[in-house]
Amino acid sequence: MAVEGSETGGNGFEPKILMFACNWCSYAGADLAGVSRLQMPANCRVIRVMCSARVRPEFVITALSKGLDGVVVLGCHPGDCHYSEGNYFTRRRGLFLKKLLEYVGIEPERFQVRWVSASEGAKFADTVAEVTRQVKALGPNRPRRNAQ
Amino acid sequence: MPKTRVGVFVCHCGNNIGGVVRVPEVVEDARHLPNVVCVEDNLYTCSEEGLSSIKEQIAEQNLSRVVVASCTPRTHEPLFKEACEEAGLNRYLFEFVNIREHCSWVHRHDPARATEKAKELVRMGVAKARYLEPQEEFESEVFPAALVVGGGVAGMTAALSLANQGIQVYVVEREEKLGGLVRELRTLFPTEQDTGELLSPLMEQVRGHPQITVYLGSEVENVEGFIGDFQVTVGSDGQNSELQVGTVIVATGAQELRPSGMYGYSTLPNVVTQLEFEESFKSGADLPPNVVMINCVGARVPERTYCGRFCCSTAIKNAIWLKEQDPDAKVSVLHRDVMAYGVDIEDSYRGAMELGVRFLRYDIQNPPQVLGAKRAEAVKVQHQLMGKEVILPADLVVLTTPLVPREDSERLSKMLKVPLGTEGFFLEAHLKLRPIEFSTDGIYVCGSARYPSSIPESVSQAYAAAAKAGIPIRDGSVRVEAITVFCDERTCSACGNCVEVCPFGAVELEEGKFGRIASVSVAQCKGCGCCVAACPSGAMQQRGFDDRQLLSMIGALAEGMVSGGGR
Amino acid sequence: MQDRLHDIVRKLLGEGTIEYFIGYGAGSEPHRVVPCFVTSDHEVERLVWGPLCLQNLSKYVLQAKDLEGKAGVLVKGCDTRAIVELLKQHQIEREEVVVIGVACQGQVDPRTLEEVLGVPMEQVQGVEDAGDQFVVTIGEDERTVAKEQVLLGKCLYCRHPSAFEYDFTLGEIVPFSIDAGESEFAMVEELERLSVEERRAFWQKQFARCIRCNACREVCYACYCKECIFDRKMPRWLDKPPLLSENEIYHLIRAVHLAGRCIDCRECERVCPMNLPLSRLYKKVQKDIAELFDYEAGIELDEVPPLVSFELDDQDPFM
Amino acid sequence: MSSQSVLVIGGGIAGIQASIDLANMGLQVYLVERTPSIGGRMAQLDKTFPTNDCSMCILAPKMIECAGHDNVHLLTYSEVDEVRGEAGDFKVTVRGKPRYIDLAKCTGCGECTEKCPRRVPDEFNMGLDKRKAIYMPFPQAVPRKMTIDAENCLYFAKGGCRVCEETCQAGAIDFEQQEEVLELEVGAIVIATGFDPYDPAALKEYGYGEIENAITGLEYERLICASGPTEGHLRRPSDGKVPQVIAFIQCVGSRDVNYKSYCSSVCCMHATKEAILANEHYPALRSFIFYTDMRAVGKQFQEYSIRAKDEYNVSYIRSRPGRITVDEQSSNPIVWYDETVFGEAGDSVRRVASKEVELVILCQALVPRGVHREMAENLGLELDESGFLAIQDRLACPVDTSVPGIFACGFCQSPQDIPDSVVQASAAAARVAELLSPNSRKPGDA
Repeated sequence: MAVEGSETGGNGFEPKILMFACNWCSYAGADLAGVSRLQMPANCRVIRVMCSARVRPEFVITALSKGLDGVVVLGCHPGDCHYSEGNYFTRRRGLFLKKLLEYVGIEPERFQVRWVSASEGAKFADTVAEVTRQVKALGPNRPRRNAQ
Repeated sequence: MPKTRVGVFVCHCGNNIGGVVRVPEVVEDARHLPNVVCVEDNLYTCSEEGLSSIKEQIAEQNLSRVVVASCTPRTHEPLFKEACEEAGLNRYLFEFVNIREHCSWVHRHDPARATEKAKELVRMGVAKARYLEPQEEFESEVFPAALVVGGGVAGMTAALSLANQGIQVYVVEREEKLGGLVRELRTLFPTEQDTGELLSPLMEQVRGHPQITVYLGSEVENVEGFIGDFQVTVGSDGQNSELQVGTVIVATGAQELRPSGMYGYSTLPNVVTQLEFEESFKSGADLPPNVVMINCVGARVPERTYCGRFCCSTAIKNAIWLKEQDPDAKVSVLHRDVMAYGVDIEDSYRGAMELGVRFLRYDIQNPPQVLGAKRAEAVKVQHQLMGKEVILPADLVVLTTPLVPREDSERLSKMLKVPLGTEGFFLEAHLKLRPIEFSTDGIYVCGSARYPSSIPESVSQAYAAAAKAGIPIRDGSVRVEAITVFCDERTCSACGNCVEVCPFGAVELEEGKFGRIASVSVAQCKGCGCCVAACPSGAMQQRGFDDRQLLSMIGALAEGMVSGGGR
Repeated sequence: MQDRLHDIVRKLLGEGTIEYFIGYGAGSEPHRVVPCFVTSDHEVERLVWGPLCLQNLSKYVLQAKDLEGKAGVLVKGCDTRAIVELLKQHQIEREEVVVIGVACQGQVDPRTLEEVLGVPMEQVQGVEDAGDQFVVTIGEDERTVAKEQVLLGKCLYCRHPSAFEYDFTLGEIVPFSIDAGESEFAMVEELERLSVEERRAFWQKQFARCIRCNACREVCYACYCKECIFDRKMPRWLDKPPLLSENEIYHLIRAVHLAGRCIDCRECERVCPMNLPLSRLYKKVQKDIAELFDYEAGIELDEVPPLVSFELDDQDPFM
Repeated sequence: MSSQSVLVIGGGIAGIQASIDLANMGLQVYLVERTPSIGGRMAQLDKTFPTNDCSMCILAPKMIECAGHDNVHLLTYSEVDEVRGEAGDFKVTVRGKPRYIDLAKCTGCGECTEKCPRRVPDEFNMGLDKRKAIYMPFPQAVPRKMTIDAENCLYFAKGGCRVCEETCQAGAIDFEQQEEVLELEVGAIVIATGFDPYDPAALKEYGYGEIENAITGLEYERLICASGPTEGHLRRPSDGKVPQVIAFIQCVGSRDVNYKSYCSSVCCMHATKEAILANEHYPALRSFIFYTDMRAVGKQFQEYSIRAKDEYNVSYIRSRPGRITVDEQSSNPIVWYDETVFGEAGDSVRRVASKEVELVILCQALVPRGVHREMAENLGLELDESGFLAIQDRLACPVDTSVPGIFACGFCQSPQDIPDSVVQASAAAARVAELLSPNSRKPGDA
């Protein structure tokens, strides 16, 4: 079961995490998590796209540089893509972008790619909880927010 | 440009949303968003009275955008888009915000932060809605004719079914006669009918049907275009004819594997394949007393891993035929599994045993050996169950081989731009739920061209292909949801990234007003948006998911994070 | 070498095979070499060749596209990788351009030359190539300096592609072999060994210094878009003021656009007025593209770029 | 010209596919489904072979497309009563059982289910857990509406309760709802009633019902499914422990003249898939499949079972187990079977062997739906001796039944897997299109 809610103890920092979900698999998985009432932290905001391949690396860079604490791109499991090849490109772009962002000092947990199918409600909930926990441990993306 | 007027409708969904999210606060917060002119909340927005309140507000407030914050677009978006359209607002000026499955239902124990999240989701929805544009769904004409490539049992059945639906059909058959592989059989399984009983009526009806035009001794030379408008060049001994069709069915079948170099085939005269047995022995040649059949020849082996599916039933059919001609004949079938699936084949398998056909299981590690210098005299095999070697006298050895793809499938697959699978058969859109369609719309496949199929299976697939191929023609036009991509001619630098990534071959580089640019075939485009993400200059954009809309959502979320957030 | 260049160019112009030749010409000061465009016979004299011909002239071919006739261009081994990429990205047709390859034996990095000699470049009258040394004339006297001390960074790892079929060649094009003593990615590995915080501090300091003059974009062969996304008003990817967040977005997005395209010509770093260590960013791009997808830009003409293709068995840490 | 509408009986994947194709042809489709939601057996599967697609991922879009299609009229929780007339002009009466829910008002929110006190075995989860008297069969049900199960509802049993009525804010509960009878005129009928699992208890030697850790294939499917009663944790019935060694027994009731003489065609691949899923969830788990003939005959099937052997710790034992006993204190099932052992001298001896495992899955025969026989009589359709709908000419018209104008697709007419059922569903659509198309000749022609 996904660990629940926000521990308001500690520094009370609540990360704000952006999630891209593809219409056919991961958005449906998110819906199933809802239908199954799997409780999860309220730190993630989902943007629906038709395919995870629509997510430009530029969106991820803009989001992180504008101070959001984490970005997750969700897609179908390779081979399940509704458009047959979309997530293969998501995979390659993710592989490259993850290394680039780490290189310029963005902690790896702040950008993640995960495959969630339409029936993996629990996996969606666990992903939200896990990413929230990891990003919370890193603390705010504050240096980027204030250092001008 | 009249100022954009956005209407926001926040749903309680009973207390599914209202029980956790403080809807009034969300409504208040939405009131201050740019361009929002009216905000309402209702108990059930998807109920009759919810929908009618949306229509009223569209009329009264002259709304140019509608945002509904409630459950999931996957089930309710069509419902709300319908309502907008009925109120005269273009259905694409609508944005859906999920605050139930993605918010209230999963943050039940934290109403404060669930409300905060709902507000932000609405802000993001409104931010995107402001940049939505009206779209018209693209309709392309479908030419009322179909092409069937291949005149075997599958091709003829599909052609007849389409013709009986009143559709003009062109059948292109490479041989000089219709009938395909089945024409080489004498008797059929499981009914033991004579082949003519199946083929003759089919051939007569195909030749006689007013809606069917048959091209014998002909090949498809070239195919251009896409669903609704394929231009097909058919070559028959030297001169070409041009056809225009709306849909295409591939029914080119397959061919029997000639297992040269295995078990003495092609060196020993009395080692034949099942098809050769059918031709030579069933037309009255005198029958040998000892017949040994070897199954899985060239199948389920490392170089050809698939199972030929109905070669076991062919072996059973011929073994039964032999025993019926001469009950004292010694017929043995060496197998690695008897694939007698279903009712009929299992019955025949039991029937063959009752007639005295011996079934011996061998193992791939030590396969049977055909003994004999100039002629096959016996077959030595390690009997897997009894664990000892058995020598079976053999006047005739019949090798049961699988069907293999036709050599020229590659050529047809290139022409139609449809893929071949790993084994070389045509690759369908989805193995489970779209087994006889290609992912490219308007092209279908049936029979052994897709995978070795028995006659009843090929005929079922042929009817199925006829159903699918008939639908766009009966409909007369193909509607494409307006989430396709388009290229801004002025800013495209023709780098070709989009052409490379498009899974559907919907983008090509062509000469445009501003020099070379990418051009999109809207009928082919499925709206995945992969090319938009690969386009450095942002010339390629997707209707309903363009960069302005998605970036403004990120901006709305990152608001206040950094001074000068991207508006 | 220079005279053979003049003969070839004069012949090509004379025959009308080319209407326009892009080469290197003497600059306003003796130590400066600048791109030089020759259209008629008498201008051929201005063309020069020597160890100060740093620029990658390939991008100028794009301007020649709207001429009727062909354009000739002088390219070093490393520059040809840009020509290969421009062909691969459909920006030029092979028959539109006549390519003259020159046997380059390493180019001088003016900044390191100044440090090594302790003399400002203004006083350098000329630099000659002398095998494994450079002969530098300053005022009256001449001083020699070991090549590996003053070479451009990229020349230390010169292994130009042989895949390219030049139309003409000046001298025998052979990789200029020098042992740099460390891997070409050493400067990247050095940063990779740092902690995330240290790397963030390093790059934030660099990005904060950027004044967004776009010089690196203007010089880069791969930035040929008719309208760059950063110049567009709607959607506005960047705000005008050179805030840290905007600068970071600018450089990271350019790095993503250069994935699978950057040919390590390091012109961006050379022209940057603020001396941002851009090659340390783009070397990382090349290292990841090579390690992840076993691909190097500008080598094989018909090899599909990595981010617009895929393999079914690509590594998948995202399960 | 015959009526341009069609009756489809059975809302499983075959019925759904036939309805979508017929509706896309412009015909009006009445899809009658006995249970409260369409989806059929496929909805109960976790994954499907050989692609290991998640079953609901590929089924839900089809269900939504079918239910949302303008030409499809969904008649769930209903049964066909009477059929008269002939090809082109059938008169059909359909009896709609009362749900006691106003479909227009109910939003499927589920508040009532939480409050309902009555808990009964959940058929969707093969009885492995409980559901309420007011329920939705499964989360992704279409239509997403509640149903009151009158047999188990306390109000109908002894009056009182009506808790759901109080909690429902949409006022969707209506205890006065009556049975509705619908008269339909259709040009053709497509039957797609699917299959029921055969009760393995008939084979006493396998002890189904007595041995707790002997379960059926479909029960296993619900246990391993993420939306099942144990959320995908393979907990065995006796002690909830996750087994590390499991055994599948094939042809339980199939290929057996005492029970079902035919081969059910799908169980070999079904067992292989379930063994792969077990190992996917628990990498240390080993599985044994006791088979007679490993019938992996479809596309990618051979590669799938090879992968099962090489990568998922599955081993195939060619033998038909004689008996299953149970070790009392560990409640581990013990499978008794005969095996051939080869001595060094090449001789071999047959002996009885046993294998103690922690869970046994009986891959039972699959038979046409129980209600199928009565419906066949009702429609005047012949059955073959195995109980399937008889097909006159298997070769030329593989989906035409003995009655012109009535077609049959899927498991109701012969054992087959999902792709073959989907093909036959589209084939039935084509045959209907031929029959009802204006210039078509009399149905007697091929």
